[in-house]
Amino acid sequence: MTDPAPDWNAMAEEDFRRMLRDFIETECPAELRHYPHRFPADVSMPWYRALHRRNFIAPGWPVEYGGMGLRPDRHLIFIEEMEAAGTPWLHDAGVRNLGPAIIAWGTEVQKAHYLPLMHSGEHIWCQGYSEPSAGSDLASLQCDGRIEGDRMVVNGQKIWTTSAHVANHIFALIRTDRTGPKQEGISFVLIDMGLPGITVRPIENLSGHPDFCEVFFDDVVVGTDCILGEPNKGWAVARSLLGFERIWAGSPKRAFKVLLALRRLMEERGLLASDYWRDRLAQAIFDTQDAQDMYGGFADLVRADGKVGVEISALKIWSTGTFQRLSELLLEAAGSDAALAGEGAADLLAPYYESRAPTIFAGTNEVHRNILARSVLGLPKSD
Amino acid sequence: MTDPAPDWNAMAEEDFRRMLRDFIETECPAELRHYPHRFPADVSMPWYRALHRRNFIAPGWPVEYGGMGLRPDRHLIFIEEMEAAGTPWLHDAGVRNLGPAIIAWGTEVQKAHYLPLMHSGEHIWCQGYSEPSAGSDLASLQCDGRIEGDRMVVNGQKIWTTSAHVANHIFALIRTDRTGPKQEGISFVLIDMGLPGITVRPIENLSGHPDFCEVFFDDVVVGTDCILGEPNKGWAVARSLLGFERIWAGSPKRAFKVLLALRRLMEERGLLASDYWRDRLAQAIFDTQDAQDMYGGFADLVRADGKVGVEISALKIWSTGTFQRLSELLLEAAGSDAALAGEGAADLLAPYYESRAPTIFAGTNEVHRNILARSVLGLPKSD
Amino acid sequence: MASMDADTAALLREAVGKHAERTADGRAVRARRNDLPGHAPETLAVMAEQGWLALALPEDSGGLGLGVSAAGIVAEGLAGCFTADPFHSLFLAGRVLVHAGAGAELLAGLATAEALPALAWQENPQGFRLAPPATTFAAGRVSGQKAWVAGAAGASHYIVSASGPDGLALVLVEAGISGSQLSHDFRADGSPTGRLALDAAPGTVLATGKVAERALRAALDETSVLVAAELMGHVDRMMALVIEHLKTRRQFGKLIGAFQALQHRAADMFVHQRLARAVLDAGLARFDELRDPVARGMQAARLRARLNDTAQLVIRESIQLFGAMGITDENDLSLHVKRCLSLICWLGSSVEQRGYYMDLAEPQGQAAEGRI
Amino acid sequence: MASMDADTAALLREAVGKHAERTADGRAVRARRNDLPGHAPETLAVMAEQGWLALALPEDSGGLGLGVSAAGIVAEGLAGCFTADPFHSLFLAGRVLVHAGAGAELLAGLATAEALPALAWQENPQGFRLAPPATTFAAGRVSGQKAWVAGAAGASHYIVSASGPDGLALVLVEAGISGSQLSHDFRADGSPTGRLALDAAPGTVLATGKVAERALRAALDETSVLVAAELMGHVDRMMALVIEHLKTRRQFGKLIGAFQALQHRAADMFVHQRLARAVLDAGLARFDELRDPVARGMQAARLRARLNDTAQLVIRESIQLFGAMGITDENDLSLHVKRCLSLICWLGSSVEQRGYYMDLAEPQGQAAEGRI
Repeated sequence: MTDPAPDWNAMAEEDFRRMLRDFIETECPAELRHYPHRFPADVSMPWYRALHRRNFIAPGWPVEYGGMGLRPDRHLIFIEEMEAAGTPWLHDAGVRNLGPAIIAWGTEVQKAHYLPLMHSGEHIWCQGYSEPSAGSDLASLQCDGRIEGDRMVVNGQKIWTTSAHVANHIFALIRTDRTGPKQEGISFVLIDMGLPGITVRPIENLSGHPDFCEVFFDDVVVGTDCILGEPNKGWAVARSLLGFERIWAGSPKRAFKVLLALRRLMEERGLLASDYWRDRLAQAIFDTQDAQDMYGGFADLVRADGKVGVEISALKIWSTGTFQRLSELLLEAAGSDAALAGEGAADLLAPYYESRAPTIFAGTNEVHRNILARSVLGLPKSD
Repeated sequence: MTDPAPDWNAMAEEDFRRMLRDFIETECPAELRHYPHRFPADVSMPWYRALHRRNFIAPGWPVEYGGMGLRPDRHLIFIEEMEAAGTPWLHDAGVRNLGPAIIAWGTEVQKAHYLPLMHSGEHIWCQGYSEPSAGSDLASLQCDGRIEGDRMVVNGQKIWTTSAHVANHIFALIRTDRTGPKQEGISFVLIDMGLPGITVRPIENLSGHPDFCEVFFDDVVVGTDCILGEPNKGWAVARSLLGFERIWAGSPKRAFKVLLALRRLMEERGLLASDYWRDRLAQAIFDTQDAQDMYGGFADLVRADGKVGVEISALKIWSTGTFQRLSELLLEAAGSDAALAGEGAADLLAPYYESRAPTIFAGTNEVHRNILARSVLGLPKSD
Repeated sequence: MASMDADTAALLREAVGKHAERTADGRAVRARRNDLPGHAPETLAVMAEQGWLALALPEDSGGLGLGVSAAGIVAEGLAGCFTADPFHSLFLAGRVLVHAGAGAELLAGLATAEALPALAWQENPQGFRLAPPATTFAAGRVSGQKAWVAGAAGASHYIVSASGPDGLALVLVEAGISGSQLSHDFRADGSPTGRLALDAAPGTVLATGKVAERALRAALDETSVLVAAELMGHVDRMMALVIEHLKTRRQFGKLIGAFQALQHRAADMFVHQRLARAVLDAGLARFDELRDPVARGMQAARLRARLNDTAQLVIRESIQLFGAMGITDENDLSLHVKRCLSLICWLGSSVEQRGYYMDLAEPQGQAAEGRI
Repeated sequence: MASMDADTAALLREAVGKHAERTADGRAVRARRNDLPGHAPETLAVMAEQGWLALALPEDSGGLGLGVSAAGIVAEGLAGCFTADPFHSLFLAGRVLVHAGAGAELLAGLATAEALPALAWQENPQGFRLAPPATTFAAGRVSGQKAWVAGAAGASHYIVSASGPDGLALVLVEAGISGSQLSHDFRADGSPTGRLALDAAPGTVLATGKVAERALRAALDETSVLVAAELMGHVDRMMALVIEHLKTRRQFGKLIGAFQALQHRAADMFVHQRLARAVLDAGLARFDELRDPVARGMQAARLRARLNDTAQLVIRESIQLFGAMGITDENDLSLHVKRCLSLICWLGSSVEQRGYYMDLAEPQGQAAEGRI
């Protein structure tokens, strides 16, 4: 971690944007830009390290941990500029999700150990929550952690673990007690994937690029100092992290990226001479910009008191649905080109495939509708 | 009932259509045409009687009862021609729903008494099923019939009774036994509304035209010979009648009528110069014509074995939804005119208001989705 | 225009809320349908007294010099008594005068409801993207046909858009003057909307050319935003009614709100309600800051289209979830439904808003910036 | 063309079903992706042997003289082994020859798979409404670029649409002849689609002018209907997979198919599936009877748009209801999904179909009849 950072929040917006654009221009190789999938870690690593050197890798972290300390609205500008320039997606579940959790729940030893290695990219993290029989119903997870003194023996399986094939660490929810209700007795465990007994099987997804995996634990031994927060209270840690996850899950940035592609395609094809396509584009613009207004509103709430309420489920449902609709519109506007498996930015199918997962992951949109119905609208229990 | 009728089913389609057009031209006064609500009974009565005289009042009844004996596909042509000419809607729950039930379940005495008076329009019938606490959940009805020898004393209330304010007879589901499961102990009763103890309160609906009513029974005494089918087995009678009801409820004729209005409006306004509106119109045409294909398919099934299966719920959902979408499109195409309460055919709001009820009546579309999920798709019970 | 501070905004919201609660009498609203002037007799006096008519007028005209967002609070709150009339039409007339820099006397009268001008701009039902009017102005006389004139009933003056020798002209015509003839249509909610026939009616010019064009465009955009604010008020109230219904109505032995399929329908309605709220709040705040008329137009178009669409969806779903009770006029839901139907197609349906937005968006320039 | 009687249709359906079942090997289908020719080696032989290639050819060309509906049965049934390739492209080439009244020898070879012609008509991605091709034909030579040429891999001949001295010309070009260059793109399902570059390639005229135009239009409409039939087959299979999933997957202590919100989603999918089935059945039957090319075009457009839209909806909902398992390529659902994505935009996306329909509909004439 290098120079003391200026106060990015205080900088004039245009200056902040220009600074970022200059940085990207200098540091991000053109051949890595506008690529619709995550690269293998080694390919994107130079860019990761450049972000790390400049302390841009963790825009949302407090400054004292090497973050930029950005307010959410400024954080959105950061994301906007990165997306507009087409910088590569990173395997960044660590800095994005785990980092804030360690900052909130970690011991000083854990903070001192994990945060710098995560920041530098030496530790690449993946998130091990889902299991074959615990998808939407996460609390019923079975992956077993037997605590024996100051060590824990882990057995079981995780699935849909994004980036597990490139990660060297996993933060996982492990059942360490089976005596209470199912939300209790779960621990939040930080595991080195180099340990004996861990196997990873990538799962091919629709786009043909493995993005998630199965992870198997067979008598994996970790120290109990790898538990984040208190043992058996991992559900609370995971829930606190869901706040960050949910605002991320509701970010309209992916829809926005498709919108830019859509507009470009329509212009290239001359479709905007037709008021049918003009209307469709306007709808797409409105749906995306409106999502940004909603996102900004929730970001303001986070800024005001550091919390998002359950209403945030509405943002997740809207943004992921918009991403999906726009990806379908892109195919519609592309005519027969829509069938062709392209490469890089020309792959019109990529947004279609990629927009399928967000309505399922981070809580299916159906689960979020349950939350809205029960916790926001106060409707009676449906059983 | 007059001349012996020709075999309408055997006639060439174009001749059949021409015959109907000539008939309408001669018998249906222009001032009654294209009116979006039901008229008071006395206004439409001359047209009713003309249909009666020609034996056109009950196109679906067998010929021996004064019907036309039309096959469903020919019946659809009959409806098409009536709708295209804008002939008035009648208070015809009797000929449409009750008639077939009396033909199927009635004693010879009941047939001889009721059918001719229904055919001639002397008896105007309304259907008394729903109650304030038994809407979608019809089987939980409470309206009480106490059988005392050969008479029954009726007490209770019906609601959403279409045309009750103009009818002189009501066919009602009455609970005559409370000892068994809730579908049992219900009788199907034919009641003269001129009997003492019956009061009717019209309910104003969105369009400002009363179309349905509350009907109150206060110690109304009827003979047990007014029960259609066996006492306490009225549910079976009502269900058998639902077949007819459901194919009616799924008829795309109302959507088709809006489609004609929509096309007319778009042409008058020159909207079809815009490919936005051309596309919207094409969608509306497809949705409606496709509904006609589905309707025709179910009509064929009825013709083949006289029955419609539970899949018919799909038709009801699609046709009523299409009617609703088209009515909204009509308002969209009308611009600022859409807000104006017009008169007669110029009332663009009328289709909007009228298209609200069909998704609710004859089984809400939600109830029909339950039927599809359970009875067609075989999904497990949701409780 | 200045933004309102949060405390003042809260006070204003409270005052409007109290008025709405006091006058939210469904029976009275139904009784006033299809009758002139379309609002309760005391409404104008209250609006003047409370200063609502003066909110967005400049201080030198006796106004408060506040932004559209302040007027939005009033419009939204008045949904509580089922209609904001005649608030929109007076705002529209006032704002066109402000932007034209004309009619100072009229503006002063407007703040106290002593002058009641109505803007007569529309000639065809899809007119929001503005074309030169067929109504003509020459040698001090206006001739032509205007329709959908909000606030025409009881108006003291008409501000008429016309094509004149110097391009667009905004012409002031006294109500009732010879050569003018006013008739009324009634909207879905029973409120009147005027048809004005002018045959060489005498009028005086308020503005011409670019100034007139900009003033008209700006006032229409601003009032369209107010309509959106009122729609938000109706959406919230329809939602409250339908959620209450789901929590109390029983069928098949349980509260219908316990059926998961209906819960998800309600949740989707909430998603749209919440989205509309976010768009309205952000849009109103931005509207007080934005100066560029193109940016204001784009913001207005997007905001208004969202509120139109949300209202349409919430109407459709509310009626369905209410079941048969949803289609009776006896249910207060119907008052919100009919009001929304009257508003949605006035000052720009969604398809007009999208077309208008694209007209303004200049695709090349915007896309080059990587933004839309 | 004659309709098939019900018994023959049932036999045909059964034969196709057996072939599909025998060859429905997801692993093999995946292994053939992004490779030529895009179908199993034995497929062509089976299609020829079973007489499927001859179904819609005239009897004097060794065909069975049956209608599009018979070919529809084959296309639909082949969805069971995840792809109907190369059935559509051979049908398309055959039908254009039949309508053009040309290429008798080629037709005879086509029935036995000895000749494998491919129609090269498309030049731009939104070309279904047909404009004069940029490809030119003069003095026995064709020059231009064609893309999305189905069946180009392994083709023996290309039938190329070109603008010539007598208007549209359909020109027969031998595959591999000098001046022709073929390359391949791959579609979502990994099947190839050809790009054909012609630079003064020698060719012989099959038809010109109105005859060529009508033949091309008719063959495209008919093949578009076949694509719809295949889509129906995929829709039924996706539905079967997702309903099975709902009946077996447990979450929150119960079968997910017991959740009413999911039941209603499935019910809505069924509504569309049932509608598409009705439209396809009625449309195919009508297609065998209709003679008027305008009526055939309108029928084809409507039918195809419905199947496109239904497939798109069923894909979207199936993936969602499957959850994470829906986005893996390991699930056979993905084979249907990718095949549908490859088909939906070929021979007319829905928006093109709607535009084409409106081109044909001549609004005035139709509306005067009170029908649409």
